[in-house]
Formats: sequence, C-alpha cells, structure tokens
Amino acid sequence: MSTITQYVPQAVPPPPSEPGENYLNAAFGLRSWLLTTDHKRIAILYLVTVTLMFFLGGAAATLIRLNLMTPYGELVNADTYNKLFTMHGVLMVWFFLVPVIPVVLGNFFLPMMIGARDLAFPRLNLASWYIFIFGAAFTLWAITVGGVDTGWTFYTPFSSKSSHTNVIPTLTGIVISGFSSIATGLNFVVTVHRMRAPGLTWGRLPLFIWSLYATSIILLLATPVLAMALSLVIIERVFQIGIFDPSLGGDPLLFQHLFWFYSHPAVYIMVLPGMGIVSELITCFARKHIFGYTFVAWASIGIAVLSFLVWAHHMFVAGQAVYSAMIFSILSYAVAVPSAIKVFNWTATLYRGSVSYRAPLLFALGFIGLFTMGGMTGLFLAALGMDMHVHDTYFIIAHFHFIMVGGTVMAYMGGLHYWWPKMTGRMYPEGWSKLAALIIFVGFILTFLPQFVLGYLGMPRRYHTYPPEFQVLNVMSSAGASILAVGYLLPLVYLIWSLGYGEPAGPNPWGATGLEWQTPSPPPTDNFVATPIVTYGPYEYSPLEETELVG
Amino acid sequence: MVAEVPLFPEQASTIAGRVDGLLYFLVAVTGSVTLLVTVLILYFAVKYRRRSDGDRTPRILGSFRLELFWTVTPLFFFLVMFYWGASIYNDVSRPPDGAPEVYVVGKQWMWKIQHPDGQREINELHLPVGRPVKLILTSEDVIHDFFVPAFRTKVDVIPGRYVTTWFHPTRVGTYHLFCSQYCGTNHAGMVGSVVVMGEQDYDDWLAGTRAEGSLALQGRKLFLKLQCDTCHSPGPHQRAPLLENLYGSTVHLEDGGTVTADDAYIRESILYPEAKVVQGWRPIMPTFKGQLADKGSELTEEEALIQLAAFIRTLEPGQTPVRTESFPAPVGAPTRPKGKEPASVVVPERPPGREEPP
Amino acid sequence: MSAEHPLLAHHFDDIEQQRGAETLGMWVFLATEVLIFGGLFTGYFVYRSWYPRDFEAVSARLNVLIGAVNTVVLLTSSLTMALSVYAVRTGRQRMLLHGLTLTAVLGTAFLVLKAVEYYADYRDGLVPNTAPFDAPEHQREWAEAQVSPQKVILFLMFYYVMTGLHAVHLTVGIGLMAWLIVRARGGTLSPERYVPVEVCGLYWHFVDVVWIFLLPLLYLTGTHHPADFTHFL
Amino acid sequence: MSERVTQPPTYYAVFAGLIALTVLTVGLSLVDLGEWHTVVGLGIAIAKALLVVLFFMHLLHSDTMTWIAAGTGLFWLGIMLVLTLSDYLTRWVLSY
Repeated sequence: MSTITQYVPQAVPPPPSEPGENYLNAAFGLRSWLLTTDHKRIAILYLVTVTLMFFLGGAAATLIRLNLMTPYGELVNADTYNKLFTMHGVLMVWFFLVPVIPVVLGNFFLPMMIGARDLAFPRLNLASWYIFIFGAAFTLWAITVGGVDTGWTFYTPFSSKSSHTNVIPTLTGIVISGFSSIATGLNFVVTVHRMRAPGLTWGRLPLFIWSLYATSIILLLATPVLAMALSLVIIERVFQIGIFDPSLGGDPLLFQHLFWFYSHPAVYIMVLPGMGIVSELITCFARKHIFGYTFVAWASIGIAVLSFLVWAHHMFVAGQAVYSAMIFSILSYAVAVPSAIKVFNWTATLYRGSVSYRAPLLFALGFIGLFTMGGMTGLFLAALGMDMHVHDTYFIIAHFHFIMVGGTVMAYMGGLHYWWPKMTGRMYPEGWSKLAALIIFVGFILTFLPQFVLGYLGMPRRYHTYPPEFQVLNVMSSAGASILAVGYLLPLVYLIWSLGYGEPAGPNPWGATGLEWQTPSPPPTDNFVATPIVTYGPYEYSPLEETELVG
Repeated sequence: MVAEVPLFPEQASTIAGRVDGLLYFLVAVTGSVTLLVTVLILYFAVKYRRRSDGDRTPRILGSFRLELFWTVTPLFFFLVMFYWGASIYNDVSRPPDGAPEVYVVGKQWMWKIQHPDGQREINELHLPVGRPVKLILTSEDVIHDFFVPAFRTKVDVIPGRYVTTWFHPTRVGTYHLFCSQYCGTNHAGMVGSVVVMGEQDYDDWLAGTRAEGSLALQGRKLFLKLQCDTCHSPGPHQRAPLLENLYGSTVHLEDGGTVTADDAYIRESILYPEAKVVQGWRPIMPTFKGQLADKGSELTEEEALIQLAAFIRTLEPGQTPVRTESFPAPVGAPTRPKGKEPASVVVPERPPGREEPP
Repeated sequence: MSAEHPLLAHHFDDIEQQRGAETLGMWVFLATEVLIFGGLFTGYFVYRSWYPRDFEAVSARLNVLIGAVNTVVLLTSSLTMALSVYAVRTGRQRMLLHGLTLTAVLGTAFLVLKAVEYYADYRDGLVPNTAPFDAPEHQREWAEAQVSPQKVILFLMFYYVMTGLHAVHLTVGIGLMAWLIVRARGGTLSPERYVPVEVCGLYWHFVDVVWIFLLPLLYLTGTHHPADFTHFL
Repeated sequence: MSERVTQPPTYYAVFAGLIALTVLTVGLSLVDLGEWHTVVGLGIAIAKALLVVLFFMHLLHSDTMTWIAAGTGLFWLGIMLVLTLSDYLTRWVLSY
C-alpha cells in the first residue's frame, strides 16, 4: 500500500469557524444560480428538481396503493390506474432513481473527494441540468394533458400500435433526459481520469468515487441504446412502418432486447452509487478501515461490466430461444457474485470497530438489510424454473422495490444526512432523523413483504382489480405504504428546518477522513485554497501500529 | 376471516411440485445467509458500540482467503440454483408427444379457446385430470400472457407467431387464469378459470357442449368457402401443390432451402404466400391477409387460420374435397361425407418437391 | 509548460491536463455514438438473418453509383480534415483555412448528393406509403422478385433511419466546421490552441467511419444479383 | 496528447489506401461470391475503419486511456450483437 503519514482523528472536531465566504454567499440573485458553472450550485439545483420528481412519483404510488385497498378498484377506473402506474414508473426510474445520487451527491462531492476545484467540463454540467429540465418538462406536460398508459416498459406492439395516449411526448422527454445522463457520465469519467489531486492514485480513491466511476461507465454505454430503442418506437408510431410490428414482418422481441439492454444496466446505475455511499458510512461510523478495499472497489467495476450481459432474464417467458434463456440465466448468476462480495465486506468492516449509532449509519444498516433481501430474491428470478412462475407478478414488484426503495433511496437518505452538514453548514435534529430512519424501515417492511406472498400466489402486476382472496395482503401493503409516506415526509421537514435553525456544523462533525472534510462547511467556491497533496489511503481511522492483516 | 387468506397457491400440475421444491431450496439457502448477515451486523453493532470518542480500532485491511471463500461458495450455490431451474424450464419447453392440442387465441381482453373436437370456450378451459394437454397459443393484437398460478407456468402470447406450452393437471378443481403481460385498459379483466375435471365428468362435458363439427370440419368448410380447391386440387387446372400429407413433411423451396410444414409454415404461407414458394411452382397465390375474418360468426383471422391448419393436417392422399357444384357451398352444408372415396378422383403420383413425412 | 497558460481554464491545474481531458472527452463521447448506431445495426442484422433474400432484393434497387461517389466524397473530406489538423499544429493558417472550408464544402456536397439520391429513390418507388411506391408496376416488380412488400418496407426503414441519422450527424459536423472557420479567421487557432480542431476532427472522422460501414451493409448487399440489379448505371 | 505531428505524406498514403479499398469493395460486390458477400464486405469495411481510426484520428500514438475508450465502444457493441443474435439464431432450433 502507500507510505502512510499518520493521520490521528481529532478526538473532538475543532470549533465551527464563522461562515466566511463560501459557495452559497459567493453571489446572489437568480442569474447567479441559473447560469452557475460551480458543481456545488448545480448539485443544489438538481437536488430541488429531483426531490420534486420524487414526491410527484410518490403521489402516484399513494393513489395506486389506495386503489388496491379493495379488489374491485373503486378509487380510479382502469384507464386512470394504468396511467398512474406508468407515471409512477417513468418519473421514479428516469427522473429520480437514475439521476439522484450521481447528480446530487456525485456532482457536489466527486470533485471535492478527489481534490479538484470542479468537474472537467463545468459548462457541460450546467447544460446537463437544462437538458434534464427540458426532458422533465416534456414528460410532465404529456402526463398533465392526459398521461400515457403503456407502463414504463413501453412494450410494443401495445405502445406502437394500440395505445392512443400521448406516448410520443413522453418518449421524447425520456430520450432527452437520456442525453443529460450521458453528459453527467462523460463529465465524471473524464474528471476521475484526468483531475485527481497529486498523490491520489487509483488505490487511494474513496469507494464512493469508484462506484460513481462504475456508474458513469454504465450511464455512457447503456443510455444511447435506450435513446435508439425509444426513437424507433416514435418512428414506428409516426410513419406506421412495422419495425416491431409482427404483421409487417417485425418482431416485438427486438424492442424488448434493445430496451432491456439499457434497462438492466440501469438498475445497476441506480444501486451502485448507493453501495458507494454505504461503504463511506460504514467506515466512518465504525471508525475502521474498509475490509477488503480492492475487492469492494473492483466489485463495482465487475458489476458495471457484467450488468451488460444479463438483460434477457427479463424475457425468459417472452418467447426467446430456450438455449439463449439458459445462457442469460447463468450470466445472471455471475452478476450476483460482486454484490455478495460487497455485503460480506461491509459486515466484516463492522467487526471490532467502534460503532456510533448516528442517523446516517441507521440508514446504511437499513440499506444492507433490505438490499441483501432484494439481492437474494433476485436469485429466485434468475432461476428459469422459478421465473416462469413469478415473472410479471407482485414477487417482481417486491424484488425491485427492495433494491430500489430499500437500497438506493435508503442509501441516498444516508448520504444526504451524512453530507448535509458539509453542504449547508447546519446540523439537523438527531432525534428526528433517527425516528425517520426507523419509520422508513418499518413502513418499508410492512409494504413489500406481503407482496412477496402475493407474488407467489400469482397476483399479476399492473392489475387494477384482483381476486377478493388477495385483499388482506393488499390492505397490509397499503397500510405499510402510508407509514412509508410519513417516513419520507419527515426528512423534508426537519432538513428544511435545519437550514434556518440547525446549529452550525464544523468542518468535520463526524471525524471522517475524506478530502471533502478538510474544507470549511459550507465549502468555498474553489473547494481548496491549494490543491491538496494526498499521501495516505481513504479510510485511515486506526493508527499505523495497530495493523492486523487477518489471515 | 383469517382462514380464507391463502398464503400458498394449490399444486395442480406435475410441474407445480417441482417448482415448489426449487422454492423451498432457494428460501432455505438465501434465508439462512440473510439471517446470518443480519445477526452478524446486529451483534457487531452492539458488541463493538462506541464507548468513548477516543476508541482505538484495529487496522484490518482484509484477508484474501476470506474473500476467496465468499466468492467461490456463492458461485457454487448459484450453479446449483441455475441447474435446478434450467432442468425444470427444459422440461416445460418440451411438450409430451401425442398430447391433445388445444388452440388458444388471446384477443384484447379475452381468451378464446378451441378444442380439437370443435368446442369453443371464452375465458374457460376444461381439462381432464391426469392427462397432459398441449396448448398452441397466438394473439390477435398485442402481447398477452397465459398464466395459471396453480400450474406454475406462464407463456407470453405473441401476435404473428405460435407459442406452445403444456400442462399435466394432477388435481381436480377450478383454478385462476390470468393475463400477466400488460395489454391495455382491461388487462385486469382478462381473467378466467381453468376447470380440471375427472375423466367421466370431462367426457360428459365434451358430449354436452354444442360443437358445430370438429375443428377440421370447420376448416374444410372454410377451405371450400375461400375456394382454395380451385388451385390446390388434383386435375388439369392444378396450379398449386397438393396439400395432402403435407403436415410434418419436409418441403423443398424455390430458393433451395427446406422447411418442415408445421402450423407456422401453413399460417405464413396463407398470409404471405411469396415468403416460402414450393419448388417447381410459381408464386401466383394472392395473400388472404384480412379476408379470413367473418364478422357474422365472429370468426377472427387467427381462428380461421387455426381451423384451416387443423383441416390441412387431417388431409390424407386423395381426400382434397371436390367441389360438386359451381357456386361455393353455403356455410355449414355438408358437400360430401368425409372418408367415402369419390369414384372419379385419380390419385396422382407424388408431385415434385415433396418427400414422405418423417 | 508554464503553469499559468493563457488558455488555462480556472479548474485545470495545467494545460496538459486540460488537453488530455478534452480529447478523452471526445473519445468517450464517440463510444456512446458507436452504441447509438449499434442499436440500429443490431436491428439490421437481426432482420437480415430472418429475411436475407428480401434484403438483398431491395438493396439491389438502391443507387450504388451515388453511394460509391458519396463514399469517395466523405473519404476526401476526411483527408482534408486531417490536413487541417496538421496545418493548425504547424501554424499554417492559410492551409488551415483552406482545409476547413474544403471539408465543409465536401460535407455539403455529400448532403446534396444524398438529397438527390432520396429524390431518385422517391421516383423509383422506394419510399413507403407514397404514390410511386404503390404504383402497380413497382408492386409487380416486388412480386416478381418474390419479395413481400412488408419486408421491403422493413429494409427501407432501416435504410432511411440509418442514412438519416448519419446525415444529421454530418450536419452537426458541418456546423462545427463553420464554427472552426470563424475562429480560424479570427486568428484564435494556433499551434498552442489546436485542441478544438483536433476534437472536431475526431468527430468528423467518426462520422466517416459510420458511413464506411453503411456502404457494404445497405448498398452492396444485393448487387450480386445480376438479374434484377438494374440500378448501377 | 501526442507530441508527434503526423506528416501529410502519411495522410496521402492512407487516403490512397482508402480509395483503393472502396473500389475493391464495390468491385467485389458485383462478382457473385454467394455466402461470402457479408464477410468480405464487412472485412474491407473494418480495414478501412482501422486506417481512418489509426492514422486520421491519431490513435496509433495516443496514450492507453484513449485506446481503452475506443476499444470499450466496440466491445460493448460486440456484446449487444453477439448476445442478441444468440437468441435469434437459436430461436427455431427447438421448435415443435
């Protein structure tokens, strides 16, 4: 490893310096925000946009759960219900889960954690926000003027021939937001390659940066294929030529191949940054070096590469060839190994650490628990025999919500609570945040565990009505969803409250070792007075002489 | 009230037992590992909680052997899971030979089911217990999915193509039938039931249900109504290959390729005649796409194709129906009782380009 | 390299880091472009594996002459682009200006030839859902070649989307050339500040490489059918 | 970035090669090669693409990071093509 100059974690963080000149009070007025090229301000712009999208998607989810309280779908009629779950899917996937951690926490902290003053292409960074807003405007306009009822998967020939809702504006909006993802991915890859501080070798990069780098690889290589697949559907709707239309010689499965070539790597775009955050939180709050740094770092890259080989496990029953289904099944098991490595390494990191129960750690432990269950049920779906039964049922809904909501959103909450003092210079109330973590965890378990049982019973997804005997489990799930909604509203309240009334947080409230903690909170526009020279690895919480190489 | 809350679906087919076996194995393996991880985390979090801010922790960087262990062990379990799942999938994708075939046509928001003996049902499928049945499915418009939770199998029904699946019901009862691929407004309404009956009850049901002639007979009427016999029958004016003994045989094509004459080939040749032209014949057949459906008897295009295919399948040498009058027979009028040899028909020697069926 | 270089953007440590970033940025962007076209190529190969004969029959009808001439035009424009990069790095301002203008002119020539070809296709009944396409003599042509009209439309769709997307990329390339010409005339391009020309050159050459693959896949698939290959001259 | 500046004669030579290959591919397409048409056509196209990428785009003497960026795009295209065609080419092998 590297020659290590001793970094003794300060026992008590230094008294918070009075807020001097920082990126927030460097300039005022709307122009300074809307034309900024400072990666920190762009991150705040994204934070506001993405949070709005999250609550819009959440509103759709609440209506869906309310409608499913009774088996006869009495809240909304079938068409509205179809539009609701499509809106929930489109908004949550493309306008919240895919962008959230890279554009909010990644934009803000990637340059700071590698000792750079800004991303490689600041203007491109601002352009990516405007492209994102433009895409979101298209999609929201399509939803307000009548919605779209194809499901977020837009399967042809339904989306290209028989759906008469505004499919084209929604698809345009998503393709445009795809270019925003490509721009962010490009920015991150070039920044990590070209702008690390002197001495910061790849072996000393924080794991959050490794996971953002892996996510950017997927963003760059998967999103173009989505743009092409959705554009072909637009072309087919406009010109009535049968690319995917079987009566004109096309094949609906080709759309599914192109769509899932993006959409499976996309689920790793959503969860990988969350894994990076959890690696930061576990090490900081257990005050201990990560267990197996190289394995955890290269597991992210492994996931990024292997995630491109597995997409057709979404099409096992869709009529693909038996042999190709078997190839994809065995590859799907290969992609599960790096995730397993990460979970075991996090658990081993806690061993003989000094664990402090702060809010971010509660979110991180919640992530590990729920992500493990989500990943394990993924193994069910990779088995051909099992997927035959549970495909397109509520088992699948529970599986991906365990990973998306239990994993990504929980990790995002953890990261937000971990870096909030650095972003705003204010501490949030400790008690309320721990309560929020608990409520979210309990609400989540109550919402999605019953859905595994519903799934195996065979209740299909996207059903406006269902057989009466499934009602009790659905009511349980809807009850859990209301607790979950409360859990998500709490942070919105006390985080905004902390902006005004939170007591000022010093440069390093958690005693963490990252480069970003060696700047005042909130940091100045140029992050570092002079580019820092890095001489030690990322998680040096223990003094040198205590080194024990286990086994 | 609680007693009525089902927590586990009934097992009503041979496959169901095997899928449940795989479920128990998966739950056991993943459950124990998840439990282990959770217990370890909680134990470490409590045992090594922070007592004072100045706690000193050991600098453990990792251990290669431990990493190797939790890379290889999961891989081993994954391979077992893969093999178990793949073997079930393998059996489901190979229907037993000789199982009776039921045709299913998915149409936006209903299932139209046709039994070989002519019974037609909507959203209902009656099956005899203990006897495997093979389903040949297609869709009229968008992708649907024929899903019977009690049989633990589903198959996406794709327009423009035949897909097949099979069941071997083992328990009498009425089970849910769902459409589990989103297909539009009434996707949730496209449900029905599969009724598995005892041997005797099934035969009574078969006899009791009104069926205007078997699938093949309806195909024969359609064959005459569409005047296919003007070209596809022996005699001086024959301008198209005879369809006798066609089903299952290997057909030599004009461009040198060969194809097995199955349902898909017959369906494609009716809709796109120029796609696979038989060797030695000219591509003069017009497409019948769009002309098969008959609003009167709510016969959809896919059902007409199924009936024609069923009829062609039963054609033995010399049985091509001979038109006894110049104007087309009205629908339903028997032109000639099946099986009796008309005196005037001469059995031609084998036309070029066709081998004996395998 | 002096740390404080006149062109150094505030967030780069030195000019070497900035140049490395810009060219790497373009190469990574080109990787995403490869995948946008990749989606189309996948669809093309899938349907070609299903309908080889139909694709060859329709491809034989395309105007290979214009296709070949266009390839030469685009290759020449790549040459002039490469020479422009040489010119800017060795400080030959006049040669740079000529090179860039020639590249832009050749690009426009390509687009003009493409428009001519599209019109010729329209007249030959190769544009689906248009009057000439549905004209009886063209329909008979397809029937004779034992090709079903749906498969014809499928190939033509790929033909128009692939060449159309390529033309859009070429138009963006010509726009970049115009921007470079303005900067060159303004004298801001020098051996010190050559990266913009290098980066636009990478993009231009990529658009040329895409055309290099479109030629055999779209135009030359069916030319070996002497019987119905009437379109060469 | 490469300090070496490629001289015009190299460009002219590469250009001549490209034109020759274009003439070759169009010429070969007129001859009836049967099955081999696609392979020959793509082979020549790959050769031309390599010429452009290595010389015109100066990949020949660029640093390894640029090589990796160029290679990734192609490798991922290869993944998509191979695995998608694996489904299409084997779909009718097991049809009953």
